[in-house]
Amino acid sequence: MDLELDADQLELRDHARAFLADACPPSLVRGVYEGTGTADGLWKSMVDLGWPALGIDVADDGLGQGFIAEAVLVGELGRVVAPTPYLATVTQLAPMLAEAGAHDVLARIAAGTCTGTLAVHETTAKASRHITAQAIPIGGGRRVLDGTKTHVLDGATADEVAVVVRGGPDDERGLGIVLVPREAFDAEPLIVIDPTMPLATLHLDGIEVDADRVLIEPGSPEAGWRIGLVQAHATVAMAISCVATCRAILEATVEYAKQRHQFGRPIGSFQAIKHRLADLYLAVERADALAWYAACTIAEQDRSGHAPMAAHMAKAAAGDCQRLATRDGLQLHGGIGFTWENDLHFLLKRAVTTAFLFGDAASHRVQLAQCRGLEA
Amino acid sequence: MDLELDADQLELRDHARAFLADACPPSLVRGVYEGTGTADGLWKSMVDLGWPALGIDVADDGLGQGFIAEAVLVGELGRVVAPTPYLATVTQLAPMLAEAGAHDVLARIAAGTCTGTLAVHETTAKASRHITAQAIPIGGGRRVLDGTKTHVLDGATADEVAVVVRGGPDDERGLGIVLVPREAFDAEPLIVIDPTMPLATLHLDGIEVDADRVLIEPGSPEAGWRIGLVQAHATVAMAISCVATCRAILEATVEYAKQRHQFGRPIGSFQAIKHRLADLYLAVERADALAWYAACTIAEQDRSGHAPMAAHMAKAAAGDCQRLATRDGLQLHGGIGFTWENDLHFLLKRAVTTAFLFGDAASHRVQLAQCRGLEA
Amino acid sequence: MRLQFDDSVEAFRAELLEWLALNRPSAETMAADPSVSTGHAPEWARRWTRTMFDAGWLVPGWPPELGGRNATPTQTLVYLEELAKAGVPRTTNVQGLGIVAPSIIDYGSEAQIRDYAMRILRGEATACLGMSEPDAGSDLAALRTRAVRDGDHFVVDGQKVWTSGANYADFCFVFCRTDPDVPKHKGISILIVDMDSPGITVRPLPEIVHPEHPDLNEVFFDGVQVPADHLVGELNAGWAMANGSLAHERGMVWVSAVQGISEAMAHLHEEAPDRIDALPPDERALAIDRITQVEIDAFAARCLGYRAFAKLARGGSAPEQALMKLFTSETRQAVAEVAAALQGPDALVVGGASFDGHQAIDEPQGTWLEQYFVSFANTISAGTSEIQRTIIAERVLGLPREPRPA
Amino acid sequence: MRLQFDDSVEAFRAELLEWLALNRPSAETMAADPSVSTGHAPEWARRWTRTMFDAGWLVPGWPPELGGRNATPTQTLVYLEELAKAGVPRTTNVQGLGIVAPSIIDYGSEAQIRDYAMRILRGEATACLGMSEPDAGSDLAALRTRAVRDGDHFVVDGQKVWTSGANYADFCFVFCRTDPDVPKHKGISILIVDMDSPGITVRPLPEIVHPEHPDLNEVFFDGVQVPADHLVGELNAGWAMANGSLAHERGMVWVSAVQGISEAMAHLHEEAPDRIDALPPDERALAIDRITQVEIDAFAARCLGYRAFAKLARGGSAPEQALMKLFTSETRQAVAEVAAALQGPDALVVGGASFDGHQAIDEPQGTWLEQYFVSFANTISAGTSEIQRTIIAERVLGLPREPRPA
Repeated sequence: MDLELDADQLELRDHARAFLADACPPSLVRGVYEGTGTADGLWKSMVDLGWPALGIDVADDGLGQGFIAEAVLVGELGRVVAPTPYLATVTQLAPMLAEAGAHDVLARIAAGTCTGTLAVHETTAKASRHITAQAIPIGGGRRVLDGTKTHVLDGATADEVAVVVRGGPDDERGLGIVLVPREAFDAEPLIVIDPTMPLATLHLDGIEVDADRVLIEPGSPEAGWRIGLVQAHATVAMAISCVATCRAILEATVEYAKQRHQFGRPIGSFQAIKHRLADLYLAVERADALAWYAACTIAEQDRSGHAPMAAHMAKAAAGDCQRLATRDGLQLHGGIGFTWENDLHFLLKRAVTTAFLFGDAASHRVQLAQCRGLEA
Repeated sequence: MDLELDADQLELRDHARAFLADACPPSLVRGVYEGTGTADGLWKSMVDLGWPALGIDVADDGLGQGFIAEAVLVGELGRVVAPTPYLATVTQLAPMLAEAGAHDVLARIAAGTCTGTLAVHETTAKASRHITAQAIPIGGGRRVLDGTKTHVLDGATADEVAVVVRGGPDDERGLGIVLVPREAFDAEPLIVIDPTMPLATLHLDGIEVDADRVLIEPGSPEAGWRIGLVQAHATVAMAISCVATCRAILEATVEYAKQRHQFGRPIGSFQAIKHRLADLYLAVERADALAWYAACTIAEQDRSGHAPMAAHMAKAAAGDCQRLATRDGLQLHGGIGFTWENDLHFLLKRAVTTAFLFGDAASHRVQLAQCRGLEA
Repeated sequence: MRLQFDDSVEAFRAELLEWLALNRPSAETMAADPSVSTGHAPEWARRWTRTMFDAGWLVPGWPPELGGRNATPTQTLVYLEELAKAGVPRTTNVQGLGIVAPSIIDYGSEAQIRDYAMRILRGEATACLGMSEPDAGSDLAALRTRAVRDGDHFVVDGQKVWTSGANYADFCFVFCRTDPDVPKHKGISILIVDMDSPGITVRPLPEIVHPEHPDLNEVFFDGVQVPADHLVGELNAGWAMANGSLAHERGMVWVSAVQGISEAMAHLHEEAPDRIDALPPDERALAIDRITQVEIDAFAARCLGYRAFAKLARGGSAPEQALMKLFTSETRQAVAEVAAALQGPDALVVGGASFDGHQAIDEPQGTWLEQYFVSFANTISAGTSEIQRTIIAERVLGLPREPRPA
Repeated sequence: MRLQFDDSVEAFRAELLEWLALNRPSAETMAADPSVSTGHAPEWARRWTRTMFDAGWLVPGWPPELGGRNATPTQTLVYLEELAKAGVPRTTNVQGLGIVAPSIIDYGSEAQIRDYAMRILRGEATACLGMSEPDAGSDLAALRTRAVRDGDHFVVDGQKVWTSGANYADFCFVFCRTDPDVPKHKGISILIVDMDSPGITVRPLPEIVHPEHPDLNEVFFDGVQVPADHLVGELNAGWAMANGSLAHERGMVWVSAVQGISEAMAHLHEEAPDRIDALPPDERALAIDRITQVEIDAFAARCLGYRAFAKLARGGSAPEQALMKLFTSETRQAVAEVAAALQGPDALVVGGASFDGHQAIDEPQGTWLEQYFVSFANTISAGTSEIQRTIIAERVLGLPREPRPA
């Protein structure tokens, strides 16, 4: 087991970091926050660099570099709070398309001409992980949708949305996936704490989809299991993003603690501050190691059942790490970090957002325990 | 609301502390630990001082000073890890006798001629708070017992044991209390981490008790509620004892941190140590304030339903405080605290014991939530 | 040790509640014209302060001529609790009424009391507190703003930061260095500076959430002329007065802090059943347990407050206040964090929250997640939680101070 | 980045497992004659060391003449994991094999290697490590034990404490002050001292649990004569060697630490279903969640270890080891704490636990609660957790050192 990046991956990381330092400075993020700018140019540059194609199979017109390369970019984008459709398109929609063998849309993603997302969560569900949205057969392989999805990342702007549905009202286990184009439904953008991660509620009632847009037939063999693998993939990417943002908070806080003087010395020389930051470092390392372990299970297309468990551990640890990073990052910055003018809050809000999407720490611990056969 | 001791109570505390400094030095505790001495003389002196009588009503030959005075002594005994039957006799059996109006035995306790305890916990129960031991009617008001109780404090030595039972196998709600004399049953002493808090398993099968030893008739009006009040009383006393021991750990650790030099300065001058000890102080104060609030609800015989909730909060906070006190007390003492020769471990083991008996922190939080109507 | 107050305290409470019912501003009145900064007193707030002053309910512990009725400490405690429970702010200018006015009354001249303290008490003026500076946040002794005597004036140059309410306040209680040649804490004085004096520039600092309603400010002093008789107390005695002022601030701050926690817990308990019901079964017990943990903290805060109060009433000292400051601010933070976690991804949606004004420093605004961010104001300002821990370790536990750097 | 090892490593693993199956001491053999101190090697342990040495399995990374087979670091990692999984100790004299022998081989003379290091490697002798002193626990530079040159001998006077295994060891690797006139860390040297030398008194220090099996000792040196050629390396160069020795100790200690955690977790998972079943319904989810938290820690420890190993293999440094030491020792502690809590009052009952010998420092003995207490040995010794945090803050994060006291 080798959990370090190899030379190519390290080069990709350094290249991405250098590119983003220029292409995604805090001023760009601020522009998106304050409504005075957009990140359209950033996405165009990323497309020009071939980033959306990076992890997609060569057979689907991608570069075939696999998930680790993709995750390296996810981490770098998370570090700088980049406002791009990368996360939803590449780590949520694309793996679903790959699982379903949807070559055409994948090729459009690789070419940078299509963005997308995955719609899972429902507010109306009694239990947040329970799916009630339905795709009811209406003959000829066509289906009509019924339900509402919410907290869908890029849901109001993505070109294509893969929707997790049931095959009908009585079909308790029959999960499936339909692909819905942007123009087909009403999307209600939500006003969120982090506008670089735009969320929307999608109203799907009455939308009809053709047979070729049923990516995974509800109730088909292993449908639930296959959807679970894609969710694990998306979850791990979210964990990688979250931990990278937390590491940026750690680094910003360490830097601040070295510069800021109080009582005649840098506050970073006070032992209590040191130990807090050492604990935060430990939390970041713990979450990072678990996230990259989980990334390996995705990259190696592990189907032994370990990938979902690894994803649960990764996202749980990312959530733990975010809690500490947000708290200590803000507290140790003192008043400065509390101001809108300082860039810290972009990191804090992004960290919270990625920690809460696709399941928080407690939720993933419960799911991990269930995988282990421990249920109350 | 006044949560400070009044002048009389402070005087009692100071007097008890001075007495115990002489009468219960660490060497006495060590003797009990190593099997080279007993604390019989200590108990005799306490009886001579009238301590068992202190909180018992004047009508029952007691001194009528109430529960706060009793709790003051419980705290002082906890501070010095005193090996005495006080806790079980005065805070477990006596309130049950008082609730049941059992004047004769109460008067014997007040006179110091009787010790006792309360038997609640059962290992065999599916759920640890569920009672399965039975007292089955056999005519003439007599009953025959069936069941086993364990972790009974002083269970192998107490003269009288109040046993929580059901009225029969089908009697789901019918809790009651029977009083069993020491000579009636087999007691199996357990080898425990803290020999100053001896526990035993009591085998009760086939023991017959007369009608006058049925203290609370199973299924009688409010039997469960009345037993709950007595359990709250015992639980609060256990919390007071636990917090007092934790405060002694805090004090010992602060003292050590002032004396012990490393890297050319007292370790207590290092900021990280200071903050750890400040957090421990806060945990002790939090638990102490809740314990004394709960003690007030017992002392004022609050029957509004608040006493059990206050007891849950007190014991939960005591458990939280013990966790920190044990961990930081041992860690900050370094190797010294790790040795048998140092007295610290008496405090640590007592703290754990009182934190675990009568419900740990998680258990009391669950019970508190249930009182609040929150149930999963 | 007992749970109930005696009859005289209950009679006092009854009188207050009766008066409040008749005289308090309605929730609608307050919401129609919210206070947008702790230096801002809308018309209703000014009237309400004056009404309380006239009836002796503004500072009950003071004599009638200062807006009080010589209430006992216990009565004052009950007063603060009932006001907080009623949801009516005692003032929107917390630092003016809580620190500046008492300090002027303690240390100021008769003219200062008449022209500044009494105007605060009658709702005619608001004040802000100029302590923190860019390089002296938690470390007052490092302050650099200078006041140089020039005839019958001081000339003030320098910069303050984190000055709550400076964007609306009528005057500022400015801590200045008046003797640069003595050890750091010895050469500090306090001046009352009118905020419309030439040379003052106020730059609001939008905050991490609700940037449209800034309360914190940078205040720049550029050759500001301050009449010499605006010096409060003795020259170079500012350090001692600062400790006095802070004691004013901290004495019973816990009452509103504890009440704020209770209210937040009440909101959380309202929301909890539906939220818990929406969770998968095994997550419910975890969510309930997190709520229960902060519920215990919330109740402990109240018990600790009562105990600290009992000690204070018997002549106790500041360290108890450090514990209350630390515990209440961290508990308030924990309540917001637990509540936000209970909402899951809904916590990220902030559009729906309305802004109902800076009514009290312990009432963070907005969604739970926004409240969580805002709650750091209380763990950072007026001595960070880290400083409170050091105070507890050194002054309560008696641990040795750090050796001075070489 | 990948999850599997390559084929050559797997072939190495297969060879080891085959050899182990044929040659390892049985569980019964070990239990019949347990090691009662880390300085104590029972007959089976001595034979086992010799067997491993002869087969090149004692220190696989070393050349065959030193008991190895020039294994790669990755192979050594696999070796340590498989040995731990098999439940057979590599040695009962952990500090002898892990620190003393490698240090002598690195810095000692040919005679020292022959007479001391090789005897450890062949199972003929055990050694202890004399570093800590009463006033120099975590602070080696403060040590006071003096060695004064007198002709062809050093005369050693002083006291060591926390010396694991000194009650059984054949010799001690003693850190002494040989030049009192230079700054504290400059005048330290290392001597090999035979434990049967006149003037040595060993006083065992019974521990917080299992006082009947002491492993820690006080060692008193009273005019002990040590031949001058027992000086290891250069005079006054002990500080640098100490850092070398500690690196030996810490290099792959995480492997057995992580394996110890895994084994503890496996025990916990065995017990868990019955224990959970016995809880009231709402407490079950809480108990499960505590178990899950430490399970994540346990797995994270393994991932962190592999990552630290990858960095070490590429020339990484000590701070990664500080992180592993801190995290594994605290995780082991947490596992014991969670497991004890799961037992409830049953955790207080300690009578049933048997003592099966000090087989490895990461295998605390006894009940869960006893294991919890014992686990502090690992958060205190070889640099407390507090010191590890400071090392991480200063060496990894680059935070400034504390100013020197005036």
